[in-house]
Amino acid sequence: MKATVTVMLKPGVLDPQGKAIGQALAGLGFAGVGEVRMGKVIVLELAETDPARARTAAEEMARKLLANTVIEGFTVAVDGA
Amino acid sequence: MKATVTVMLKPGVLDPQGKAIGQALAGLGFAGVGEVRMGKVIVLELAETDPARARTAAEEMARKLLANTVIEGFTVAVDGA
Amino acid sequence: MVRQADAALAREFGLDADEYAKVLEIMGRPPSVTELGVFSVMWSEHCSYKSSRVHLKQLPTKAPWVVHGPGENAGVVEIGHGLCAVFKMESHNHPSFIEPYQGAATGVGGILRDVFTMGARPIANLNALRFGDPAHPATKRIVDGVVRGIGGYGNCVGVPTVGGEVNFHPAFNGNPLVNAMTVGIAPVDRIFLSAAAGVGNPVVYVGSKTGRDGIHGATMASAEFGADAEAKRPTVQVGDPFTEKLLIEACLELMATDAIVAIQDMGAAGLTSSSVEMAGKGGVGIALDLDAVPQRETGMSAYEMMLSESQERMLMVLRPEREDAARAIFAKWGLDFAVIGRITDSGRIVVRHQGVVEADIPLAPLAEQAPLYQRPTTEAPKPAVLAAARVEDRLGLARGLEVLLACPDLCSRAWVWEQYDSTIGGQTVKRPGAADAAVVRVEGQAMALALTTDCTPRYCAADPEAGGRQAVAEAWRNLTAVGARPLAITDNLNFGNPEKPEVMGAFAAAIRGMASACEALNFPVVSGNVSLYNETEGRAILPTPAIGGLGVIDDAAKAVGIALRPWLDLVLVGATQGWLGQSLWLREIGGREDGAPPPVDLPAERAVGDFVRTQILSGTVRACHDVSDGGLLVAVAEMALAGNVGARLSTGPRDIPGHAYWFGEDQGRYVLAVPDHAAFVRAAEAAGIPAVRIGHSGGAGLTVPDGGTISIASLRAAHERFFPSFMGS
Amino acid sequence: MKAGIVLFPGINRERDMAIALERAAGHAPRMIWHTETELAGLDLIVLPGGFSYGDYLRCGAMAAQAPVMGAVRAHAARGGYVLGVCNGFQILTEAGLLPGALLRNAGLRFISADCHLRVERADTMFAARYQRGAVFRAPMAHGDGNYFADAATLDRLEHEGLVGFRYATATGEVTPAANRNGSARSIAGIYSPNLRVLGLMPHPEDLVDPLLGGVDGAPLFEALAAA
Ligand SMILES: Nc1ncnc2c1ncn2[C@@H]1O[C@H](COP(=O)(O)OP(=O)(O)O)[C@@H](O)[C@H]1O
Ligand SMILES: [Mg+2]
Repeated sequence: MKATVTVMLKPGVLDPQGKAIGQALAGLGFAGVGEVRMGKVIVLELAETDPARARTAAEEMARKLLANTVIEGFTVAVDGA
Repeated sequence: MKATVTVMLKPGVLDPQGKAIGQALAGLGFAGVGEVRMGKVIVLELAETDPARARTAAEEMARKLLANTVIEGFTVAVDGA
Repeated sequence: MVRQADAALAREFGLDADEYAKVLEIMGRPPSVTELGVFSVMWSEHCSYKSSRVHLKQLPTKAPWVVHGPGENAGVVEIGHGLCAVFKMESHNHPSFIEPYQGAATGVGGILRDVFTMGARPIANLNALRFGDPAHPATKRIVDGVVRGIGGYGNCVGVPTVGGEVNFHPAFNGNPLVNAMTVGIAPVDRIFLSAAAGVGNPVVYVGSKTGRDGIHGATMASAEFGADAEAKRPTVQVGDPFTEKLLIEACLELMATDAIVAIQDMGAAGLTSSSVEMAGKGGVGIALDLDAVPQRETGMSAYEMMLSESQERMLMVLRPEREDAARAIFAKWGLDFAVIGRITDSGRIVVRHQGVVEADIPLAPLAEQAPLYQRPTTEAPKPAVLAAARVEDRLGLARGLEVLLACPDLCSRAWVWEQYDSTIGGQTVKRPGAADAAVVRVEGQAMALALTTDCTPRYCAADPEAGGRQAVAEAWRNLTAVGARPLAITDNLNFGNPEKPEVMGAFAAAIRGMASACEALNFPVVSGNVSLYNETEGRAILPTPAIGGLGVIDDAAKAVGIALRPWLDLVLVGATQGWLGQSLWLREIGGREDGAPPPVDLPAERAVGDFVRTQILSGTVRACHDVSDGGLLVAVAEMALAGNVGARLSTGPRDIPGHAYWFGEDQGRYVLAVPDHAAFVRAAEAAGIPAVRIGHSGGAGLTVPDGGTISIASLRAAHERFFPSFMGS
Repeated sequence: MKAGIVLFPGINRERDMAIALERAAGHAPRMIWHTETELAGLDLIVLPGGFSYGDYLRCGAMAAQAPVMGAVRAHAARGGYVLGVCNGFQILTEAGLLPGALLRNAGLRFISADCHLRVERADTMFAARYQRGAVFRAPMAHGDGNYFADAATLDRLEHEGLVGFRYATATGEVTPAANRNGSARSIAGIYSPNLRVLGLMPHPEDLVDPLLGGVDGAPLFEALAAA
């Protein structure tokens, strides 16, 4: 079972990478790009086959290691394949 | 309209970060974690209101800037909010 | 899709018809695909030096302090106190063009392994970089990726990056050069070599797992790029500096025991070249069982595993009774450790995979019958000497200086080196920008190493022999300028397609020039690397024999830098005739790139340098800077900027036009700052060395002899403008 | 004072730190492997600079979970001294021993250059050999040194006097230009409420030898040795 943890900086935390990307896109001539935020995505192959339990496990991994909740929030998606 | 570009290393390309995360999770006692891959996610606020055109624009941004297509692949999700 | 090995596949693998015929003769049967793969990488230009070997033989490689010259993973020279320095330079040009960040990063990783393989702890990195025209659309991205990659790897692995060079020229538009150098320290009696021995001894694989990275990278590094460069891309190797750091620590820990019989890093052509070289050098055989190789991907074939260029891996032959202790060390560091074979007495490499013999090749003919080419050479006629009096100066000295200091080839490199950790290790005595050579103390000792990389490609393009000589001389001069005793060099010979007679002619001439300088300066070559086929769509790079020089200064406290202090006399040591041919002034201000490059008078070079070094070590010199790109006025300005002190310069000799005197690039010269020029000039006269007072330091501006004054602040603004504005930060 | 330096895989400034400590104290610190769990007998635990675990997920994130960190936490809870420099500072924030986080440098590039630090308070064991308001030079070498905390936390740090060092000009002015990594309120180092845990981004340990360009960092280690 695959779990995808997406980690983004919390609103209010400055995201210089996102900002730099926004500027670079404008520099490349892309118009109409507003705010850009950049985050991380961690894709986990889990032995667990129960979606609910896989989600709980991934959430725990995110809390313990994958995200720093002082600055980051996370979402978990579980996808049985 | 919001576009989310997810950039992952191509299959077969070494992912030292994913590898290290996998080892750290095992060290923390999480069992049953197989391969771990880490990627980037870029969330773009676009002025564009047509989903198809927003997707095309985001794809072009990914090809031109957001992904390093020598080693990375990308997917685009568009979500009107 | 099991393909049969045949002449067509051989050609795809980079072997020509004659070479394939030789394979058939050695094997006595058609080879398997894996065997053909082994032949093709071992006989690639990169691994076999088939075009360059006949010329490399001319380089002097011996001196009493040389412990190991070319032929080992890195050169080894004795530096005293029972220690030696281990060093080498290597290119990662093609990979850095394809993927600048990872190409440069893995270049650093690879050269580090060459050095710690020999038992040395790496203490310094340098990098010699050549980029295309800043106006070319690809240049900025390549500069950004290469600099980030070098920093990303070196900073993480914890080895200070202390020096290097950066040039720009349109000839590098499609072929940037990334040459990385590593220097390490080891006890003289603890050097590890790669010759395998001991029939039955285990062959052990350590480090990262094997994937399908960079298969045929060595072959690709030996081929010219065409418009189809994209299609030729192998899987790009990604560097893992964290694993490299663990590998350094684990290997050095194991090297403190007596477990290792032989060790070799897996560089280009990975498992193939490491196992073939270890067994070949030891005159033994080797049997590998690929099922035991730690693998990152599933379903890899023998061919793929033998040719994989996955990074951060080493191959060792151990004493069998030490296998468990060794395994424990690698387990402690969290690294893979696998016995993948044995040493045999067969004289053959036998590779098994899933019960099938995939390769069985006699090692002696593989090495001895490797192709060796005496390629045709033609040498271009030497350019005519440009008479300085015939070149007009429209700008004047002050304005000319400002233009020169701002140009990409002379501007401040702080933007580059500030992305490299230069202080880690706590031994960096002279950081980038502080001196002509970086100075890194040997931990626990009073002595320090002096390190530099040098080459002036535009001189080499105009006259490869003079340019090769100049590159070696400049390295020697830069070491001398800090007070160090130059010991030896490593080189990285970057050229175009060797099948073109004019490229091969330049190669041969450059080596001739290098050899003459090495000979005259007693400055042997102890390691090096050749990178050919640096061409895109038929356009070759400027010939670039990059030189990495190493010297030693017994008392690090005596090293001097370039920073000027107030109220000192400035003395020019060495002879000046005002040589404008191929100078940066001629290019940037005169708008022309012609004339003969400045010649190096080797006996004078040595006499002047020996005198300067003696003066530095006697304590009479406060600052010293060699005169190189941009000439005398640029050298003084760089000293002023480094010390944040102005200077007032006196009028030069009447018989040389002012711009030729102040911007000419005559070789073998130094500017010294001394408290008492009279005593200094007397000492020089007594030694028969030309020395003349050219001014004195002090104040907040630089006053030039034709009357102009520029403030140090505006000079600095000009000097520091280019990189931040070009790179946008 | 008896000091120990924790070695996480990937740490690389442990020698620099050991040299600085030994130079000041006359004896070598104890080297502590990341799997050790017993730190009795030590007065000061140092988390040195480097790239623990490659800093591959987030700087310091994996090290903060290492077995030894339980013992470091217990040591801090007992009122023991802890110094985290660079990666060590990042580890302390990841472990929750200090508030806030260290984000990517504002310019998005690694910075290796000397900076100047203004001593915000000298009445701590670490800063005792400096004067309040004094300015000293220290090498920076980091890609993620941009100190961040929410406004309430920053206000609390200021209010409780827990800001130990700020980036400043050579003459002690706190300016945006002197704050190259973009840290909130130019913060380069912070203390725990009991002033016994210090996290500091630049490297005073690399400036303790006149031959290497100065001894600006020496007072910090002399104070530690004397305590
Ligand atoms: N790529 C680089 N990496 C680190 N330091 C560099 C690099 N390029 C130049 N430098 C440093 O910048 C300074 C000036 O370089 P350069 O002008 O090439 O010196 P020189 O002409 O005296 O040989 C030197 O200290 C050199 O080591
Ligand atoms: Mg020089």
